[in-house]
Amino acid sequence: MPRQTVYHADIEYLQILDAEGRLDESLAAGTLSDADVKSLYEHMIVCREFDDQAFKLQRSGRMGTFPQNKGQEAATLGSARALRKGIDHIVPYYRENPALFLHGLPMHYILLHWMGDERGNAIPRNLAINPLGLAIGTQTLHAVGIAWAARLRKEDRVVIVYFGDGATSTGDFHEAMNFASVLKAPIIFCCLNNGWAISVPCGKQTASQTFAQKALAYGMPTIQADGNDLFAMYKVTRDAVDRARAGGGPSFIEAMTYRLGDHTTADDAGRYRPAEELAAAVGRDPLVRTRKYLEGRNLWDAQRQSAAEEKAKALIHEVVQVAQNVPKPATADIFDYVFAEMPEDLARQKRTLRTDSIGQDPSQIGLNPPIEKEPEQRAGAALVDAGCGDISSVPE
Amino acid sequence: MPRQTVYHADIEYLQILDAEGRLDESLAAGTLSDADVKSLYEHMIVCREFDDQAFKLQRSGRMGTFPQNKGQEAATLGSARALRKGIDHIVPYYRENPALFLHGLPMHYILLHWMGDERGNAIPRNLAINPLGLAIGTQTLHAVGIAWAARLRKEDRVVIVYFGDGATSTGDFHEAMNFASVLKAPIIFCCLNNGWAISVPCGKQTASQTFAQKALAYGMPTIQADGNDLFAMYKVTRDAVDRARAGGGPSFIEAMTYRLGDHTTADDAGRYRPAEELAAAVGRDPLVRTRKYLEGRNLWDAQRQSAAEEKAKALIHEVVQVAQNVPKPATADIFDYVFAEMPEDLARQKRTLRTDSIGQDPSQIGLNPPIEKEPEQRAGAALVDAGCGDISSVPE
Amino acid sequence: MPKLDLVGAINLALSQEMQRDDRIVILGEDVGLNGGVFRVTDGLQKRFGCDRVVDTPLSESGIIGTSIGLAMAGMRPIPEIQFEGFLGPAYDQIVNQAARCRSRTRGAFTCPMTIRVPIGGGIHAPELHSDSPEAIYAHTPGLKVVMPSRPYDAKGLLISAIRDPDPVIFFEPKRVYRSFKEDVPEAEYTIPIGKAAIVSEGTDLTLITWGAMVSECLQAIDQLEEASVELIDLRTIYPVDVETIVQSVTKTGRAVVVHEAPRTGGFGAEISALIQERCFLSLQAPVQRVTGFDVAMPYYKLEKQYLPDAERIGRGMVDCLRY
Amino acid sequence: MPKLDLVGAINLALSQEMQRDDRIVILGEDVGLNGGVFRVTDGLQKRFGCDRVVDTPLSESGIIGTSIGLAMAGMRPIPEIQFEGFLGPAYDQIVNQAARCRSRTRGAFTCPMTIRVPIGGGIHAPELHSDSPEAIYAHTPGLKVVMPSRPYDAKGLLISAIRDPDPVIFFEPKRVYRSFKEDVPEAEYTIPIGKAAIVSEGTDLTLITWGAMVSECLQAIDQLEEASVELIDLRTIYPVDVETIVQSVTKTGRAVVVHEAPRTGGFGAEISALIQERCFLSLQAPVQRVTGFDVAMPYYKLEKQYLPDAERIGRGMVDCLRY
Ligand SMILES: Cc1ncc(C[n+]2csc(CCOP(=O)(O)OP(=O)(O)O)c2C)c(N)n1
Ligand SMILES: Cc1ncc(C[n+]2csc(CCOP(=O)(O)OP(=O)(O)O)c2C)c(N)n1
Ligand SMILES: [Mg+2]
Ligand SMILES: [Mg+2]
Repeated sequence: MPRQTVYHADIEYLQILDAEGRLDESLAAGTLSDADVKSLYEHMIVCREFDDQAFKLQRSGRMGTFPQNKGQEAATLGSARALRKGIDHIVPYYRENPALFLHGLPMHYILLHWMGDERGNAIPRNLAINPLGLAIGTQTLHAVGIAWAARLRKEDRVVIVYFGDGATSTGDFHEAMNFASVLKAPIIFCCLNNGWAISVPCGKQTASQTFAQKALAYGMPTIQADGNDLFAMYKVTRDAVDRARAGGGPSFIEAMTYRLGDHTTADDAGRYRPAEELAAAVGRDPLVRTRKYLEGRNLWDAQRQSAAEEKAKALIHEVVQVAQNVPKPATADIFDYVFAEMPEDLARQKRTLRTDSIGQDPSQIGLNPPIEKEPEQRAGAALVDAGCGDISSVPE
Repeated sequence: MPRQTVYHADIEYLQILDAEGRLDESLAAGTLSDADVKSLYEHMIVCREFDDQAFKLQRSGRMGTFPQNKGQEAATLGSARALRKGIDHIVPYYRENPALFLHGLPMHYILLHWMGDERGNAIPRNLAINPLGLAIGTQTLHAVGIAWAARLRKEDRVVIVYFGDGATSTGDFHEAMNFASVLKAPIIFCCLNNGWAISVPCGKQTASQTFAQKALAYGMPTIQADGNDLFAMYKVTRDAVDRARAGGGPSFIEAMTYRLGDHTTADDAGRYRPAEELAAAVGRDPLVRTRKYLEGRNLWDAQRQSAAEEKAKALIHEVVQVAQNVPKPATADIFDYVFAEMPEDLARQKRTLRTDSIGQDPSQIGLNPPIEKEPEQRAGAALVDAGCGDISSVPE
Repeated sequence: MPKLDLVGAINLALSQEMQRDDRIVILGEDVGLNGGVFRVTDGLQKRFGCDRVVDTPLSESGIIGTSIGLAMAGMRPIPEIQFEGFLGPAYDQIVNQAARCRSRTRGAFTCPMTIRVPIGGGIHAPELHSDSPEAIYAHTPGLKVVMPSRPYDAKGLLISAIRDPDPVIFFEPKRVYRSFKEDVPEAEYTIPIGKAAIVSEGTDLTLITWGAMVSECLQAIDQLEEASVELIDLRTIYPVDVETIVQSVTKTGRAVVVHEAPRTGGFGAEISALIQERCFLSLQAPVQRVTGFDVAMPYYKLEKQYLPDAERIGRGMVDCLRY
Repeated sequence: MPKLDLVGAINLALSQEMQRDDRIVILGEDVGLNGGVFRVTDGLQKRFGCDRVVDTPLSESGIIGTSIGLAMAGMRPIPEIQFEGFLGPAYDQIVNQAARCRSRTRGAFTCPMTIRVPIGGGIHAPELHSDSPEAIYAHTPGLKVVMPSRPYDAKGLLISAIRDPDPVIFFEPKRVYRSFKEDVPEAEYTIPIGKAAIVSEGTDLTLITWGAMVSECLQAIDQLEEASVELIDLRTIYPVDVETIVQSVTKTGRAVVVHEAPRTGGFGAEISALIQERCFLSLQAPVQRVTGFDVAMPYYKLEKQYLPDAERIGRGMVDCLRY
C-alpha cells in the first residue's frame, strides 16, 4: 500500500441556544424542560451572587485569593445537570462551584477552602464530589482512578473531570487521557476553554485549532460545544454519560466559554487582556442568553428577576455568615490528619508545639515550663451537618 | 452555527519499497540514488554486526545491559540520511546507534556507554549528536530546546528526536510536542513504533489507531511510514526537514518497524511475545528487503554480501578492541565533573575518599594515615581523538 | 518452611494479600504477563486476572495519579515504579497529592496505597537504575518510607504496608533481590512499620543502616576485631525508630550511620541530628556518616568507588572508636 | 542609590544581565506581558522582546526540559516556576536531567541555567503556594541552591547564579518580596555562591537560618536579653558555607538552626550533623532545630501555628542556652 489514507477524523461543534436566546428546536428535543431551564437559571443567579460576594470578602480582607466562575455558569451547570446527583462523581479543579452546588455541596465549604481552611475540603460523605485542587492537571488522573474503580467494581457510575484550557498542556492531562482510553474508564473530560490561563491566551497555549482535537490522540470521542449554552452543554454531556454507561469508555468535551472576571482576585486582567475582547464576551454572557430564552417563552420577567436576585442575596448572605462563624480550626488539626495513627515523634511535636529537642524534653534542663496548648475545637464532622447553602434540587 | 464540522484531518501512510524489494518508481523519484542505497545497505550490515557483537559482549559478562537495534536499521538510517551531518542535530534515546554512526559517532562510544562508562556520552564537539538517554520521554524536551535555540539564533539547523511507541505515553512527550508546535521549533519527532515497550504491546499503550494521529493534538503535520523502507523513511524525513527549514515548524513521523530482538539483553521476549508475530516480522526485515532491491538492480550479489560481512566483522572486531582497551576511568572522575568548579567540601571528599568527618580530618585523632589515591587516568578529551569506528560517509 | 529470596518473599506477600483482600490492584509497567522486570509479580496476573494485575502505559505520574483515584474510591492499589530513577515523573503526585490527601481533607479522603520501588546500586545497572532517593520521601509528611534488608522482614513489612491506611513507599534493595534465601513462613505475620531491628548486639559502637548496606555493615563488623558493635537495621526510614537508636547509643556512646545516597541532605543527617539531640551527654565521639559521595551516582564502572563498602565502613568505625 | 524591595532588586539584576548577555532567555508561565504573578519580570518583555521573555504553555516539566535543551545549545535560560509547589512536575527534569548533565557527559554537555522559584509561607496564599522544599534540591548533586533574604544579596547572588556554568535553583522568599526596601546599587556587583553572611555578631549562641526566617530570627534576638547571639544567614544552601558556621560555633559553643520546612529530613538536619561533626568538642549543648512541624504545610488559617516565629525561636535559644 504505497500511499494511502490510514486515518480520518472530523470534529463537530454544537450550539442549540444562540447568544440571542434563540433555540434550535430540533436539536433541543429531549434535552432540558422548561422547568429545568428555569431552575438552572435561578442557580445561575445564585452562583453569580456567590461570586460577587466572594470577591468582596477577598477585597475586604476576610478571605484569601478567590477564582470567580463568572461567565462559566452555563458550561458548569449544563454539564453537571446531565449527571446523576450522588451517583456520578464530580472532580473539579477550582472554578466550578456551580456544578458542585448543584450536586449538593453546601456553599460555605467553598468559602472555607479559600479562607485557608482545610475543612472546606471535608466533603460530606453522601456526596459524589472531590475537593478542589490547586495543582493544574493533577486531578485528571485522580478522576481516571475513580472511574476505573467504578468499572472494576461494576458500579453504574460515571465520573466527570473539569479542567481549563491551560491544563491541557500538562503532562498529567496527557497521561490521564491515555489511561482513560486504554482502560475504557467511564469518564468525561470536560475542558472549560475560557480563553485564558491567567495571562496566557489559548493561541500561546497550543497551536491546535481546537482543544477538542486533542482527544484524537487517544482515539477518544470528542466534540466542541458552545459553553454558554445550557442546552448544548447538557446534550453533549448526556451523550457522553450514555456512552460511558454503555461501556463505551471516555469522552472529551470542549466547552467554549469565557472568563468574564480576572483570573483570580490576585490578578489584574487589565494588564494583558484587550478591552474589546472582554466587551465582546460580555455579549455572550450565559445569564443574559438564558434569561432572553426564558422571557421569550414567557417563563420569566423583570419581577421574577428581582425576586430571584433578592432570594439569592439573602441566601448568599447567610452562606457568608455561616462560613465566617465557623470557629477557627484547632492547632491540633495540623497534626491529627497527617496519618490515621500518629507516630510517636509527631505526637511529641503536637504535645509540646516544639521541634527543638530540649524544648520537647524540658527535663533535660528542668527549667522551662511546657507551653500551654490553646483550647481546641475539632475539625470535620460537625461542620458537615450544618448543611447550609445546599441549593441543589436535581432529581437523583 | 448549530451543528457543524469544525475540524477535519486525514493521515497518510507511505511505503515506497515493499517487503519484496519492489520499488514504487514514481514515489521514489528524487529520493535515494543507487549509490546511496548501496552505502546505506553496507551500513546496515555493519550495524547488524555491531548488534550481534554487543549482544555477545553482554552475554560473556564484558558489558552490561544492551538494547539491540536489530530490525530498526531502515527506520534510523533512512531518516538520518535526510539530515545534514554536523549541522542537523540528532537527539537519540538508546536504540538508534545506526543514525549516530552515520553522523559520525565513533562506534566504541556506544559500547563504552553500555559498559558503564560516562565517557561514552562525551560526544566529540564537532558532531551534532546528543548522548543516549535512559529516562523515556525526557529527551524530547531537550530536543525542543535545542531546536528553539537554533530558531532564536537564526541558525539553519533542524533537530530530529527519536523515541519509541512507549515514550508517547509520557507527560514529557506531550509537553515537548506542545512546546514545539507553539514555538514553531524546527524539529522532527520520529516515533520508532517497534510494536512493543518491553512487554507492553501497542494496543495496551494507547487506544489510538495510529501513533501518527497523536500529532493532531498539536496541529502538527504528521505521517505514518513503513519504517523498514529506506526510501519512505528518507522521503518523509526529507519533507519534514524542508518544512522546518522553510519556517514551517515541527513535524511528526511514525515509523512502523519492529523490534526483532528482546527488549534488551536483560529481557526475555519469549515470556510475552507470540512466536508467530516475530516470525511474520522477520519476513519484513529491512536488510532482506534492501538486499533484494539491490540484487534486483544488479548492484549486489552473494559475493559482495560476503565481502561486506567480512569487512563489517573486521571493523566491529576493532571497535570492540578499542572499547575494551579504554583504560578504566579514574575515581577522580566522579568528583571532577559534578560542577565546573569543585566546592571545598566535595574536594575534601575527593582528597580523602571519605565522608566521615574524622576520616576526612585525621588530625582529629592523629592516628589514621590518609588513604592512598589510585593512580589517575583522566576522562574525556583523549578518547575523542581516538576516532575509531567512524563509518560515516554522508556528504555534508 | 520455604526458603525464599527477597523476590520470592515479596511475591508471596503480594499473592497472599491479594487473596485476602479483593480491593487490591497491582499496576505498573510490565507487571503482568512479564511478571515485572525483576519477576517480583511473577504469576500474579495468571492467578488473579488482568483486572487485578494491570500492565499500564509508560507513565509514572499516570500510575501514581490513577492509584490515588483508586485509593480515594476505596480500592487498595499497589503501584510498581520500575526503578527508583523513574520515581521522578511521579514525584509530584506522590509528594504533593498522595501524601497530603488525608491532611488536606481533614480525613474525608484518604490514600491507602503501597508504592513498590526497587532501589539502590551495586548490580551493574545502567544510569538511573542505581539511585537511593529515600531521604527525599522521608522529608515528605504524610508518607511512610520502608526498606527491608531481608526476605523475612520484607514479607512482614509489605503486609503491614498494604494494610496501612496511609500511603507507604516500599523500597526494595535490588542488590538483595537474589542475594540470599532464608526461612520465610508461609503463615501470615506482620512486622510493624516504625520498628528497627537490632541485627547484632554490641557495646562499643552503634552502626545504623538500612537496605543493601546491612550486609556490607555485617561484613565490616566481621572484619573489625577491636570492638563490639551493635548493628541497627532501620527497616523503616519514616517514621524512624528513634527510641531503639537512642537506647543503643546511650549504651555505646558512639555511632556511625551508613547509607548509599549522597551525604549532604541524606537521611544520615537526620539520624546524626537526632542522636546528638537525644544522646548528647553520652556521646564519646561525633556521629559519623559513611555514605555515598556528593556526586551523581556514577555509571557502573565506578559504582564500587562510590558505594560505601565494608572497608570504608570499617575505617569509619575505627576512627570513631579511636576518637 | 535606589532603594529597592526584593522584587525590584531581582528585576534589576535580570534586566542588567539580559542587557549584558544576549544568550539569556527568560521563560515561564505569565512572565511576559503580565510580568509574572509577583511582577518580578515586569517590563522585561517590553524591553527585550517576545523572543527573550517568553510566556510558555502551562507545563513545568516543559519549561525545565526545554531550558536544558537551550542550555546545551549554548543559551542561558532563566526559567521561572510560578510557585515552589509547582516544582513537582519539573522535579524529574531538574534532578535526573539538569543536575547530571555535566557529570554524565564528563563535561561534554553542560547545563547553565538559573531556575527562579518563589518559596515559603506566611503570605496567606492557597495550598501549594507556601512550601519550603529546599532540602530536596540540596540533596541533589550537581545543583546549587541559593536563597537570599534581602534585596541587596538577591541582586548580587542572582548575577552570580546567572553567570554560573552549572544549574542553580534560586529560591525567592515570597514573604520578603515586598516586606522592605534597602539600598541596592545600580552598578554591577556579585555575591559569591557558597558564602554565608554574618548578620549580627555574638558570643553565646549561633543562630543559623536562611530566607524569610532571617527576619524572624532578628526579632527573636531583639527580644532575647540574656545572651549575645551570632546570626548566620546561609544565603546558599548548597554548597553550604560550613567554615563560617564552624568558626562561629567553635566560638559560641551553642547552635540553633531555624527553617520553615518540616523538621525530619530538613536541611537543618544537615547543618546539625555538620556542626556536631566539626565542633564536637566545643559544643556545650546539642544543636537545636526550630522548624516547621512534620506535617503537610497547613492552609493559611493555621500557617502561623506551623511556621517558626520569634517566640518559638526565642524559646529554642533560651533552652539551648540554659542546657
Ligand atoms: C501545575 C501548576 N502550575 C501552575 C499553576 C499556577 N496557575 C494557577 S491557575 C493557572 C492557569 C490555569 O489556566 P486554565 O487551566 O485555563 O484554567 P482557568 O484558570 O482559566 O480556569 C496557573 C498557571 C498551578 N496552579 N498549577
Ligand atoms: C521514565 C521511564 N520509565 C520506565 C523506564 C523503563 N523502561 C526502559 S525501556 C522501556 C520501554 C520503552 O518502550 P519504547 O518507548 O517503545 O522504546 P523501545 O524500547 O521499544 O525502543 C521502559 C518501560 C524508563 N527507562 N524510563
Ligand atoms: Mg482557562
Ligand atoms: Mg517500542
